[in-house]
Amino acid sequence: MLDIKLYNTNDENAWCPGCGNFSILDALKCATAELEIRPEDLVVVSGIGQAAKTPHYIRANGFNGLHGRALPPAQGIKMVNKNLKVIVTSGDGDSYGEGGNHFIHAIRRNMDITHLVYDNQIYGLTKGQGSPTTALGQKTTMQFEGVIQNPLNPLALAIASGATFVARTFTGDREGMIKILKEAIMHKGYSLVDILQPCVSFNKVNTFKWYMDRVYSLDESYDPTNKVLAFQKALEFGDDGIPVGVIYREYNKPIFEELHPVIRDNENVIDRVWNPQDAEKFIEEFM
Amino acid sequence: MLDIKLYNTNDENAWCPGCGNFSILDALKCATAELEIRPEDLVVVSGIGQAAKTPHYIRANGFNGLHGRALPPAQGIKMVNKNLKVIVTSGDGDSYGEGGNHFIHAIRRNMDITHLVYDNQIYGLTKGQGSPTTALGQKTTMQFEGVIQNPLNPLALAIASGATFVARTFTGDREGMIKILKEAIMHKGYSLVDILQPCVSFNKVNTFKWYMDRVYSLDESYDPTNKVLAFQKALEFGDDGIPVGVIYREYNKPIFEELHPVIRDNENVIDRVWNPQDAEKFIEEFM
Amino acid sequence: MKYNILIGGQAGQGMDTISDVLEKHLKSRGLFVFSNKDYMSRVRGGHNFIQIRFGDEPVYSHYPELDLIIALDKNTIEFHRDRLKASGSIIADELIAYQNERVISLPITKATKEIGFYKAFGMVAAGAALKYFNISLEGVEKVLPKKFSDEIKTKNLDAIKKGYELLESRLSLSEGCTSNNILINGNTAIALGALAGGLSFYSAYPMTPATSIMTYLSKKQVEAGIVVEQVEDEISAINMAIGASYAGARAMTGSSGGGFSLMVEALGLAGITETPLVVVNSQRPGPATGLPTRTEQSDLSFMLTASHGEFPRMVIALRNPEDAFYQTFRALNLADKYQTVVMILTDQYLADYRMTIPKFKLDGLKIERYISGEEVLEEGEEYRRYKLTGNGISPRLIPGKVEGQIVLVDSDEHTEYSHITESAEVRNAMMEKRMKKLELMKEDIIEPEYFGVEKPEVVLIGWGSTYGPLKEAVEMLNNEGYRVGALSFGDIYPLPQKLLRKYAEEAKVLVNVEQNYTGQLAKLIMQETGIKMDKSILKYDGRQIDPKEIYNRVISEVL
Amino acid sequence: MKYNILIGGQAGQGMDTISDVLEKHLKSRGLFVFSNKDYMSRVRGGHNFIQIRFGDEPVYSHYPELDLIIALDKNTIEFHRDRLKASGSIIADELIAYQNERVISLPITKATKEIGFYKAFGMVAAGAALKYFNISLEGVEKVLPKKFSDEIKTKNLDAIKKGYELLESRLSLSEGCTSNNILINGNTAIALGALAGGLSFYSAYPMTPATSIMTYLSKKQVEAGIVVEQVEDEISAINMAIGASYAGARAMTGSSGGGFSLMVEALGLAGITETPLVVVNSQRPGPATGLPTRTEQSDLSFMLTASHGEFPRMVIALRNPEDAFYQTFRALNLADKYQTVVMILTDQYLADYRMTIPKFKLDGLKIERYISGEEVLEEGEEYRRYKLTGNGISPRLIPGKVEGQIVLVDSDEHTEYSHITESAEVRNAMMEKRMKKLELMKEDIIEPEYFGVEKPEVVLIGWGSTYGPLKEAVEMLNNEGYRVGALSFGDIYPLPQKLLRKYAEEAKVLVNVEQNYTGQLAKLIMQETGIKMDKSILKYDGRQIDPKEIYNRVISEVL
Ligand SMILES: Cc1ncc(C[n+]2csc(CCOP(=O)(O)OP(=O)(O)O)c2C)c(N)n1
Ligand SMILES: Cc1ncc(C[n+]2csc(CCOP(=O)(O)OP(=O)(O)O)c2C)c(N)n1
Ligand code: SF4
Ligand code: SF4
Ligand SMILES: [Mg+2]
Ligand SMILES: [Mg+2]
Repeated sequence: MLDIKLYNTNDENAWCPGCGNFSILDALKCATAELEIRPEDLVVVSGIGQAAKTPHYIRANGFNGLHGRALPPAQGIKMVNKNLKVIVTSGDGDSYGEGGNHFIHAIRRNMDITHLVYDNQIYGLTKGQGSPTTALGQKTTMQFEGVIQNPLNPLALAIASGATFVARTFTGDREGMIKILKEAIMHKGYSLVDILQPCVSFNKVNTFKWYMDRVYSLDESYDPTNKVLAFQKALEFGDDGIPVGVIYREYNKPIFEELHPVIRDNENVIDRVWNPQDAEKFIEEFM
Repeated sequence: MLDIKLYNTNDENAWCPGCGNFSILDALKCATAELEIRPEDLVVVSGIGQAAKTPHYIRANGFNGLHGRALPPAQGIKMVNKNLKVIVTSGDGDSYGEGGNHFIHAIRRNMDITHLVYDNQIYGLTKGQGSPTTALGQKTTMQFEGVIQNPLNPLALAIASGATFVARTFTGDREGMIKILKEAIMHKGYSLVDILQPCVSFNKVNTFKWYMDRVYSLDESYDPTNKVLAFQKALEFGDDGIPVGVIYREYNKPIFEELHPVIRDNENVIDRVWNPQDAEKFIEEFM
Repeated sequence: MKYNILIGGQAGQGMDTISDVLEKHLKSRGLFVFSNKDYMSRVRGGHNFIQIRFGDEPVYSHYPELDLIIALDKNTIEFHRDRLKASGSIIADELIAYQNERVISLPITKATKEIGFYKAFGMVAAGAALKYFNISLEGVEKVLPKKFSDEIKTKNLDAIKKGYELLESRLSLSEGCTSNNILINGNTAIALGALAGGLSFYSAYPMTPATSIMTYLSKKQVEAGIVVEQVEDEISAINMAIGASYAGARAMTGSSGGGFSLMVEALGLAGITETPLVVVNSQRPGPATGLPTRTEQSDLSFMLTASHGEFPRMVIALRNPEDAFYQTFRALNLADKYQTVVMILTDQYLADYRMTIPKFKLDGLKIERYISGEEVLEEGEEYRRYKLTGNGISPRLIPGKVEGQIVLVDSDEHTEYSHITESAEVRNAMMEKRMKKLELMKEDIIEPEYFGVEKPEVVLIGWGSTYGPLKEAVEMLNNEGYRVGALSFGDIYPLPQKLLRKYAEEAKVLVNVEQNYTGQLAKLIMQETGIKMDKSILKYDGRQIDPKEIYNRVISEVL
Repeated sequence: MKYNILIGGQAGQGMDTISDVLEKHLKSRGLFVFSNKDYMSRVRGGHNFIQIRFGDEPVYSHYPELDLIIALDKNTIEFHRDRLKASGSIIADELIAYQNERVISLPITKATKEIGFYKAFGMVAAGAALKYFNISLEGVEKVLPKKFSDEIKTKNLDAIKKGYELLESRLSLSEGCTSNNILINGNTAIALGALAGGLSFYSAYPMTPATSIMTYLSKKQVEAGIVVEQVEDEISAINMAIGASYAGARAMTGSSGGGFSLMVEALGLAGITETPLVVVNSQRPGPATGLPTRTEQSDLSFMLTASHGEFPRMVIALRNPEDAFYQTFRALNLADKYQTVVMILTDQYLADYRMTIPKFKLDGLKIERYISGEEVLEEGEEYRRYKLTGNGISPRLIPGKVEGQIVLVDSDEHTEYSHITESAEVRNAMMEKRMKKLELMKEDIIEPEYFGVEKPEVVLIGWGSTYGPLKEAVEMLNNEGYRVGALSFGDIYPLPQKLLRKYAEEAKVLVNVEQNYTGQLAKLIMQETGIKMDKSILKYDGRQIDPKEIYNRVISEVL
């Protein structure tokens, strides 16, 4: 295990006191320390939002890009350097709203990256508008008569899109969170962890207590490898309980890096040795 | 039943001879004729692609917009004039590739629109590149070593996103297609019909025969109202058979138009009578 | 007389409420008020402040010199005490215990304890501030936030009164007699202009500093009977608005630079389908995420040519909340008139500052839709959406509204009937049809506003939100006898040229004053007229230029 | 001597193969070849044509006057016969049975029946065309498509020979002796330039006419050992490329106007994160979908300022396939040198036309990455991605490559360490750091190419793909004694001004020749230099201007 202090930065944290994000940050550092991923071998990629500030608060390579656009650069990075561990830290708005298209297509690519969504069911940074996961009927700083768009179910969506590791965890469960983050990072292929994260400033419905009262951990008896059952489990969300744990898991599905002829059979393209003269053979064909 | 000739245009058709799109166009006209939807009460909305040329070939109001962007204007139209029947005619690239984000979010809104995807599992208009539904391993005019992104399953995705009418049909089954189109159009809420449509020019794998050999119709014994079973059914696609028919159907889920306080309780906003002076009361609040 | 207060503290300390109460009360006392916020991009902590200027004469801008600081924390004193005038003071709680002769240390926390309501802290401070300026408390109960319960109101009122007793008045101002004023910020004025103008559809995605336009409209959607939709992304926002407009709604969308960037493909869609659309870009410093809560005028060049290909557009910059209202109203009419995109440029400064202005006059205003019915069709004629007419504008029908007729629009180049064409002749005809509108628009263009001496030697040239600072700066310069004037552009494209050419000829020195690095209006002026600026006053640190800074820079860099 | 052939028919009739065989054979006979396509946006049917010009002297452009038409259908004759020279002919199958003295009616279908291979139709026609110009068949077997099986090759060869016997030669040309030439189109030349330049990552979404860059790269990805990814949309394309570049790859993306429009937000991301990126925009007529398979130069103004906010960029227009290769190579170096966006502008005409040019010389070329290692760090120093240096360029490390060091980049305004800041001072420093690069770039800028008489009275000013047509037009005008020259811009932004100023002073009349409506280069020139064009030759019908049209318009509109 590496020293967790390795990941400390001296950037002042701008999150609100009491925000669930602090627990995630802590768990993430624990997970990478336990997995002995050195800061220089890790890249934390994000879009814009509160969650997306994470690259500033963990000492690692970091790419803090555009709102909704965390996954494309994350994949670009991995495609050219498969040695780097790539973790995306993003919000529900970032990943499922603005970035929804990249979400389903990143799953199709099934690259070995870990996608963490700090799901506070609200737009935090922009002050409390409804997000794609805000509950039907919830009043927000924008939806004065309540949200009328049905909430998106990220886990069901991920399973339907073909993801091979789909989990949910909760900031109130430190150990569970660390365990799942580690599993997700170790999983070969794309992994989604949707993290229930109370926003103390703007989501007065889905509070710490609200989650605490509803979450239950999936135990041994649950078989996460059955896709149809997993889909059914993923649909559970609400007063009757919210399952946390690995909802779906598929082993041995080939990943992009194994299927791509160049990535599979070569060193990283960033290390390719190349001279202009190496293009001669291509030009010859036009003689 | 209206005279089908009402929908004829004299625009020259630019599709390839033998293209499956002709059958869809024919079925669509039959469906609207049988449902007695007058051209002026219908709006056909599309993006860009072969499928997306449909508004030019059916005489109705039409909005031929941008690639990938059929659903947003379709919803905008419906939001301001719920009297119009809105049908989106789009391709697999248009709807699931460039337009993927609008797809999942349109489902969340559950407006009363019908979304037809002419799914030839290829980019037709741009000459044969892999689309989101092209099979793994298939060689295309762009993927010379075969596609390595897992194909997206539009039906599973739609079910996971909360769609209330999810169907598949095949251009080789004229009657079945007309029937499903009619049901989809009549369905209250968002309906997706993924139409297997052979592209004779660029998809040499998923040919008419290939589909013909695999499709089977869902019969009475299939219960489309069970979401989990529907999800399982939606996963079926390939050599073991491709189900056609209504895969999933949910009744009585409130639609956007019923939930939106203004759309629900008022005449269409385009018919609102309004004078600048009506804003006086809002201005007063700043005195 | 004008006075200037600063309220500073951390995000989450309730400065908004203090400021709100003070501003409204000052206004109700017949004074002119101007307030602006300086916020960090975070929800709690950090350092934020609000400045309130007020007086018995109109106030157009914020100003650096302060008469009073209300310090909710120590940082506020540290950061801002240098800006105090010689006569100025700092009000702070005794617990902050800051040793400085300017500080009036007050038992504010103690007072809240006496009232038994610790949240009343800000109201005690507000009361003290009012006393400091010798403003009567009469009617102050009416300006407490409406959402407060009666009980809370009473406690807050107590707090204000307690604060009022904590010190002696140091300054004094004859109370004013303006009465028909409203107190409003730029974004709300845009929203009201849109409401008055018959807006019936607004789709957008939240983005600072544009969000509050949507927030206000959303709040009023039921009462106004309009549809306001928060969408999945900005691409959807603009395409949905175009769909709604096609179907007959008055549609608008808005965002800040980043979201606007995502909309540019669809600007061309509105252009080629000839669909009326108003797009608001509320600028903040870029590039990319930049400084999300700060101000800049750096998207002008971009907006002039945003989107591939060529189509007619109008670009209107807003100068102040009054402009915001009337120009938004006008933009909706113009979009309908020319069946194309009208872009409104504002920025964080104008979006958020509040000022007292004369109540909007609705009487002269008229909504003009330019929508046709069957009367434009001959017997048996099939409707052509893109009929070639003399002036480039085709009669517009609304789908479903004329029996037997259909309305087809197309993003490809098209025939009069809107079918896809590849004909070179039709292409030329359609390009010319569309681009002709640019010429027509010139008739609608409004010249910039000039202020300053009659025969100026130096003309400052600005646009949009620098209006207020320029106005005060020119006044200051004129008062000292400098022969300076300023042209403040509202309509920007097509560029109005009459006054520009006049002053370019008359004045010796032209100076563009812009909140950007590259001098974007100057570039446009050069491109369109060949008139070159002699000097530039540019600022791009995310803070709005103030009259004093303009004054200083004109004196040191220009004169 | 130069000749001009047109092959016309419907999409799907195999014109590409006929043209390919003819072009390659003409080239192998030592001749110069130039061919361009005129395609409709459809897969089958409609009317398409290809023009092939060839001769024993260099050919730079297509040309309207024809020596021979190979008509695969009747429409071809109808549409194009007026363009035949007095001496010209039409080759058509006897079954088309078109009554016209120019038509050489040949039993082509009959010949294919004799060979027993109906697909050989085109090859019979090709053979006939070669005979028409008295070109020897020697070596023709080598230019048959490689994908053909031996059996098919034999049949096609038979067909060519059969065609060769169907008529007598009418024209003749001394065969050439150029030998070190390649036959290549603009997009392939871009792809090759990128490959030579060490491109290791390309992400894009298909869009005509940019698609073929990706297609070529994709075909070669395994052999070249690079990653080429077709993505879900253009937003992903550019963001993925930026990610790859950040991680150390040489990354590029490309699209046409509509796709480029979707990329503009991320241009600013590359700008503020200072990530090297090359973006190709292969223009087609807009706005919106416009004319998808045709040509235009209407995105220049847009690209100069695309994206909100301000950051340094370079814009390079490609003039011909040679330029396409060398400039793409150079663009990759420049992007790395300045750690920002370099944009390459091309268009459908240049993307698709093929011409013979000298084989690309790789020897002088050098890949320059400007990537640093730990040597730039003092002992114990923590790496600062945005270290403030004298010239604005900070040493660039690659993540994972230097033990103990991390590389953080940020789309917000940031400190040297790349953390988010709201400091006005840091903001100013960072803006100035980035914008300084614009000044540095000026040293790298290449002046436009001038051709024509030495002391011209009229100077035509163009950019990009009008190079060839301008070159031939100027030659024609000079041959007739007109004192005309032309400046053809490749580097556009920052705008090279030396030659421009020189000729603006010397010449009486400046005329911009552009494929757009608004005269976009002229606007830029005016903005940057105050030099105003006296006349404009503009064209926006989607068809590339040809030398004859320029010649005619110069004579009728300018001289
Ligand atoms: C293109 C663009 N659109 C909008 C924004 C404004 N914006 C920044 S963060 C955010 C939403 C954040 O919500 P979420 O992703 O859930 O993150 P949270 O703050 O809740 O952690 C929005 C809308 C932006 N920066 N860029
Ligand atoms: C923004 C943008 N990107 C790309 C294109 C090019 N384009 C047009 S149609 C198309 C794909 C069409 O595929 P699909 O939607 O499956 O329709 P099909 O032609 O197969 O019916 C593409 C990539 C475009 N017009 N606009
Ligand atoms: S606004 Fe919400 S999500 Fe953001 S930091 Fe504060 S508590 Fe956390
Ligand atoms: S390319 Fe394919 S989808 Fe398009 S018209 Fe031809 S056959 Fe149909
Ligand atoms: Mg959130
Ligand atoms: Mg398709």
